[in-house]
Amino acid sequence: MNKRAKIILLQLLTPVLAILFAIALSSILIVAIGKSPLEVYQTMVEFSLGRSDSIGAILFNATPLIFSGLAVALSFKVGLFNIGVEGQYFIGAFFAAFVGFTFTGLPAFIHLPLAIFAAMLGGVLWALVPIYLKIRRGVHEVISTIMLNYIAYSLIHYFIADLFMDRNQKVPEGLGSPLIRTPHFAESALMPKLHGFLSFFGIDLPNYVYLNWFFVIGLLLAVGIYYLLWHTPFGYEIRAVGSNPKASEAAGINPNKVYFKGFLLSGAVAGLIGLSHLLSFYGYMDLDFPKNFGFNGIAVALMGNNNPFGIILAALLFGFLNRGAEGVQTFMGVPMETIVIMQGIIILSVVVAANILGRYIKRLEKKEA
Amino acid sequence: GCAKKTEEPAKKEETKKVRVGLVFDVGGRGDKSFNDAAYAGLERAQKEFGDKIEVKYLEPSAGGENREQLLRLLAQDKYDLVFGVGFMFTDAIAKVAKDFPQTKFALIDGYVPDLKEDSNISCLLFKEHEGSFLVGAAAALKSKTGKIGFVGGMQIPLIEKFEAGYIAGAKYINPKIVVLSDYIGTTGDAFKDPVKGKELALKQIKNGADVIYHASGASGVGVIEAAASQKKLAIGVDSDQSLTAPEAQRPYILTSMLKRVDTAVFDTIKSMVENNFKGGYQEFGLKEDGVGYAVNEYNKDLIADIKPKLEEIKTKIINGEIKVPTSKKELK
Amino acid sequence: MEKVLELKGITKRFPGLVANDNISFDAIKGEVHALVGENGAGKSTLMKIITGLYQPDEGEMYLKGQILKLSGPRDAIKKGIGMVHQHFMLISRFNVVQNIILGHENSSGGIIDFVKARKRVEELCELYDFKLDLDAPVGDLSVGHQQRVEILKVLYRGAEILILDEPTAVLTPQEVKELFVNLIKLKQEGKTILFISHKLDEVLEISDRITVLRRGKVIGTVKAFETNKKQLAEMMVGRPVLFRLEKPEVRAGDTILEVKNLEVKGSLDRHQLNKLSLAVRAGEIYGIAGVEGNGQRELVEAIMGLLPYDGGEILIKGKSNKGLDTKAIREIGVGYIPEDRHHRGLVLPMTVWENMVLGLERNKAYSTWWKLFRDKIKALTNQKVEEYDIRLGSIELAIRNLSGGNQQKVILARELSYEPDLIIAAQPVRGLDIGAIEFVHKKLIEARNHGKAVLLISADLEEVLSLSDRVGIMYNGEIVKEFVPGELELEKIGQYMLGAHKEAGVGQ
Amino acid sequence: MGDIMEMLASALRMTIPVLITALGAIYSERSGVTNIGLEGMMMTGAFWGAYGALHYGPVGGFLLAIAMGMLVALIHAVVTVTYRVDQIVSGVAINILAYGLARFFSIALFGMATTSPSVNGLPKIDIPLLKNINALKPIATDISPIIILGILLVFITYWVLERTVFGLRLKAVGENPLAADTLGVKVIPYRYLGVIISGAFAGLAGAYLSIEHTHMYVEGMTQGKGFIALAAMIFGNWMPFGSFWASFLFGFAEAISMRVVQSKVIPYQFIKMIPYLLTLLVLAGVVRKAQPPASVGIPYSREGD
Ligand SMILES: Nc1ncnc2c1ncn2[C@@H]1O[C@H](COP(=O)(O)OP(=O)(O)OP(=O)(O)O)[C@@H](O)[C@H]1O
Ligand SMILES: Nc1ncnc2c1ncn2[C@@H]1O[C@H](COP(=O)(O)OP(=O)(O)OP(=O)(O)O)[C@@H](O)[C@H]1O
Ligand SMILES: [Mg+2]
Ligand SMILES: [Mg+2]
Repeated sequence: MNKRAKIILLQLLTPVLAILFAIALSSILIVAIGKSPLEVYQTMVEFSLGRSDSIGAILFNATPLIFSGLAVALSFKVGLFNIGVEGQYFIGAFFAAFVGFTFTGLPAFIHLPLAIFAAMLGGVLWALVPIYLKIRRGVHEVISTIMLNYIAYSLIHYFIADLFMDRNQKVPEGLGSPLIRTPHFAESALMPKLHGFLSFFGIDLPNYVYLNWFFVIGLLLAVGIYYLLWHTPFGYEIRAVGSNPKASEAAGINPNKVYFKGFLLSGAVAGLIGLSHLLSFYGYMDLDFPKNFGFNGIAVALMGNNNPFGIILAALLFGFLNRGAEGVQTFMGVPMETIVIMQGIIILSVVVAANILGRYIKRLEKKEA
Repeated sequence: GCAKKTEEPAKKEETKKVRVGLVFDVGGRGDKSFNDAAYAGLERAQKEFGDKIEVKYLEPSAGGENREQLLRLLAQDKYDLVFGVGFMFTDAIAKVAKDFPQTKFALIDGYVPDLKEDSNISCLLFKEHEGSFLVGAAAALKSKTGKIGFVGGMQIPLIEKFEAGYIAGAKYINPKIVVLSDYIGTTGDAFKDPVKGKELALKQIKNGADVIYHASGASGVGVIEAAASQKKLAIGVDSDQSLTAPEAQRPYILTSMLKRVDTAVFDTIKSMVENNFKGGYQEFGLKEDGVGYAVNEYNKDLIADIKPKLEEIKTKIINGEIKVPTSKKELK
Repeated sequence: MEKVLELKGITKRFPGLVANDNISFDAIKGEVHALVGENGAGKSTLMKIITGLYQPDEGEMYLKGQILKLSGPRDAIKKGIGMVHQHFMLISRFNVVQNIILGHENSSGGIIDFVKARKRVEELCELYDFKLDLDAPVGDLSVGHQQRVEILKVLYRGAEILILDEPTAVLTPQEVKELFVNLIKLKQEGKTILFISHKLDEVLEISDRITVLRRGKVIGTVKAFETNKKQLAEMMVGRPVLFRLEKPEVRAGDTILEVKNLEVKGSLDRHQLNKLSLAVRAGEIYGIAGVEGNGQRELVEAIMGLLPYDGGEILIKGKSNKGLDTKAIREIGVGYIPEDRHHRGLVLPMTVWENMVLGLERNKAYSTWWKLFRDKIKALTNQKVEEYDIRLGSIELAIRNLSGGNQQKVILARELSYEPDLIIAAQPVRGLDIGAIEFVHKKLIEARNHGKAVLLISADLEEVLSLSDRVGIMYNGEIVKEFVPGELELEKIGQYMLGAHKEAGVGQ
Repeated sequence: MGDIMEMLASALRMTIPVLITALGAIYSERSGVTNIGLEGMMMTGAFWGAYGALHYGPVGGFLLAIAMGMLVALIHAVVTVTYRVDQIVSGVAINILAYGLARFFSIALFGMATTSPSVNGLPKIDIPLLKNINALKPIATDISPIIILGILLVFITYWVLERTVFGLRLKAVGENPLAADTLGVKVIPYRYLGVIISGAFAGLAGAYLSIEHTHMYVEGMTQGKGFIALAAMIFGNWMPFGSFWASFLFGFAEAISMRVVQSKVIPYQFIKMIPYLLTLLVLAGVVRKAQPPASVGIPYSREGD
């Protein structure tokens, strides 16, 4: 009983210890740039956790990462490595954008869901290629998805800098140049912010915080995926095939079908990654649409141990770090790269600490025997 | 040691200090072109106005999605003048400026519609096509093969403006001239791919080009390297690239198309310090010395023979005798 | 009598259990010392400690009177201790020579002299009369040949103490005989052999002394000529064990499985089948005897829809399985116990209850499309655990944590749970202890008695002969002889198995 | 003919960094460790190569780049081999870390975040005999010694894997670490070596970009080549010659794409897709079963804890 308690305590303490370790290591860096670590960390915490707009920003930052962590985790669960989440969310975002600027006069309750649906469709389409090639032609999904990411970047450029570029921008003769972006979306395609809902509970967020319902959708999706994986026959098949396709096959589960469906599902979720930004923050898709959510999703998924709830925590951690970075940059003059390095260190420390803890618990259990 | 001494008097004047904040574009300080030029302007202001101003600069995260937050943080922190470096800041500045009417914003390269002189946004806009026209003419004058090259970073209207001016300038000198144009890529990374910049330039040289102009940010390093290695001429962009190029390459840099972002930044800060900040649109063309071509101790001999002709064209553009196209469409 | 190896008070703990509990034990130069015990008794663990793979938590070891401390297998090899592991430690992609010399390459300047190495291996092969294709990737070799490679690895390193963990589980009688000849040869050379097996007859035949383990403890060491099977079994299990199989007469009914002229083309990782035919009727066990790697796996996989075949026909209850996937084939009423439970039978990281419904998860009784009836499945699992006497801590455990015998019982419970009319049982008792074997056999016979058709594939001839109503001997992708047990003498069967004879038109 | 040779020369220049990195990845993967941090290791090499070349000449630059590549790889090794952390998450973190460190040191050492001063490359060389054949001039004269080295490394890697004790053990550790362990082959050191060699190769490849190709470090100049190298190695079936052809396919497609003239029919964005599209098409056309090392990606521990 005592040991049980000890183990639970340790499990709770580990992330804290890991972050403490990361902090200690990063302190060297901060001292190297001539700042006081204590002040930097204090600023970081005060800034990130002490202001309502920061909390809002953290949740907003975490939103795309929840989706991308889930997308990556789904593919991992089915035993595939989807590096292509990056390309899939770009294509998905464009599909949503297309719906956003093409249709006008639709009521919001049709337009917005349509845009969301289009995004999933885009993600699915872009996931279709690698999974088809994998099943039919034996092409390793890592190679094909890497290639498809680059192809997606170019394709998106073609769409928003060429085919669908907003040509109605007012630019004075010879001065400046039009922005490379799609037309603005109809209001009806935009996702409402969470402010109204939160004010209900007495929480007032400033209007420049873009936290919107996609965050809630992300949380619900995590719950949904958790349910799917552990409470439905399809989720069961995903896990079975992901752990042992040969045994699943012998038991009558067709691994290719499960790969196919699981990967497309991963693509569908990937399609949603960019929407929180696209349909609330931007309102159009431009050439500078944020990249790398797909790659960061890999880290989020694995730090969250491919568990939907772990993914939420990992995404929040990333969101916190990013917001904190803005604070220490603005108020402490800590340059961007220092913060990037700290992020790398924190990821590594957290996963290493988790491993050390795991071993320690095993040893404890052994003594129990 | 030094810092401490200045602190004392600084405190007394605190209320009067003009606080200047600047958010770089992705990639940040040290790109040897755009962002660095902005930083140079900032530095110059610091030097000239000393403790009259206080500056701070920030960089967005690698994806660039937090530009707006950074601008907002500076505004919240009571900065008087906030710069956004690059047209990607257009929307962000428009949004934040609305929330902070007391704060002045300066947007480099971006255009926010419907501004007036009393607006709190000032758009600093450059006529890159005019400068490019001049270097196009220079290229045509120097070309022996009748073929010249252009290497752009990403094919977007801004870069096409460089291309259009360049081609027009070259055709102005030699209507039969052939201009080989290439672009490097389709993402922001195209501006930091010197490897491809070099390969494209080498290809153009192989196909006969003997002067190559680049508008590709850090990728241009490769273009200049290619030209120098083949003993052909390169034309730099934004800042005077002869100054930062290695010794061995300098003889091969014909000139650089200057885009005086530094001047623009400096002037804007100056207007703040002198309390005559003007909203709306500030033009930086040949007339305003906002664009131009570089003459320095390394290329002065190289360029000496064509300089009169260039000056002549420059005057004509300023007078409006020559109308420079701003896009490839106009070119045709 | 020189004590080569002596263990004193060895204890090894794993999370949640004590695998070796204060074990003391010794081995004498030039003896074959057998270790027997039920699954999970701790035999392999003890041997892994002796070879330095595991560190004991307590206790001491002595080699020729000197204290023996091993930091890893490297030390053990240096001290002349070598082991053939229960699960072969081979690198499938490497050829025989590469596998043998690995870690002991005898190079000059880091460059391997493969010519020289090959020569040494050839010499060894000659010495022990091993025939092997030295250039073949070992993954392509039959299990028997793979074992030869394992033994060669040990001999190549000049081991004085050889440990063989269940070496006979996968061998034909001939191969077992050959192995024993070699063991005796080694023994006469003065080497010490530690031998683990579940087959008590073999143990009695080959060993000088026998140590019995139960639940991690030594129960006793006896001289082979002073004991018998019954006594050993009792020591192992802790209760009397019956050896006779009760097999009442049953009249075979309709043909359930009919394989006609089945053809599968051979390839690198696939053995070919040549117009193979056989039929299994309701109420009979049809056993397939034969050396592994003669197409048994291909036959089974073709029946189960896991391998497309190139010619012929497979009829299950009169229905062709051509074009059907495994699921559809199972739905006709086929249960399948795969030969390799870890690869084909179970999803090791999943829980026991999840494995209990593998492939049945879409069954109306266990789920609707949007919900898995977890409680129902768990209840069923608990019921099966009781019925099949599956020993485990909890059905929530990952099945990887169960012993091999208990894992096999889960498969059996699952495959019999939906009352299939045809049961394909491939190597159903491989690696199981006598208790578990007894149980599995009982279940198969029970099914037969209830009118099910059973196709039994086993490398263990004794098993095939004692269970089957009819036997087909498989060689090189064909059934070369069909007979009723008792009809043919062992010697003859062995010859068929090795391809010495062929009888035309069997199985039609 | 001359044009084709010119294009081949260009293709070769584009091939080399991918090839060298892919070869390095072979060592890591065949020892059982997936290395998705190659991009970051290349970036590290590009940066320190430039720094070293600036102060100690090109050879010094390469040596420093290799050393720093190894150092970053060492982190990956410690995290994945000793602490048995998921190899992919470590790789992703390494890429983030390497990006930050390169910027950090760039500011500290060059005073600029994204570019270095220009540096001198190694002397260019001609290939004897071949240089006399006129048609081969573009690919046989005036080329970087690293190109030759890269090609040689293909043979060397093959030889190391097939003929040496080191190679045999390295592969064994990646195929079946437990088996190797039972034979006294120390799994951990070999995996460390595999990872560290991959870091050395990636460092070399990165330094080739900065020291040889453009004579300058530019942030982000690796342009995802680390990922392409990973793909090339997989496509090359974890074999040196296979990786060579895969890398060359990619370099060749790049060279083609740079020579396709933009037109109304083919928008420029599609030209930029050519290398990736072509690789994908070739892949789809070549049906081959991938044969990854059996234990790649799986951390090893003797007692399974
Ligand atoms: N690495 C390990 N981690 C945890 N438990 C283990 C490990 N290895 C073995 N065990 C457990 O230790 C016990 C003894 O296992 P061992 O393999 O020694 O049995 P065995 O006598 O060889 O059985 P078998 O007859 O099935 O081969 C078993 O309960 C097993 O589950
Ligand atoms: N890493 C591990 N963690 C937990 N249990 C383990 C581990 N490794 C082995 N075991 C347990 O040890 C048992 C004995 O291992 P061993 O490799 O001898 O297989 P086995 O049970 O004899 O299976 P088989 O019947 O297939 O030979 C396994 O069945 C398993 O229950
Ligand atoms: Mg065992
Ligand atoms: Mg066993």
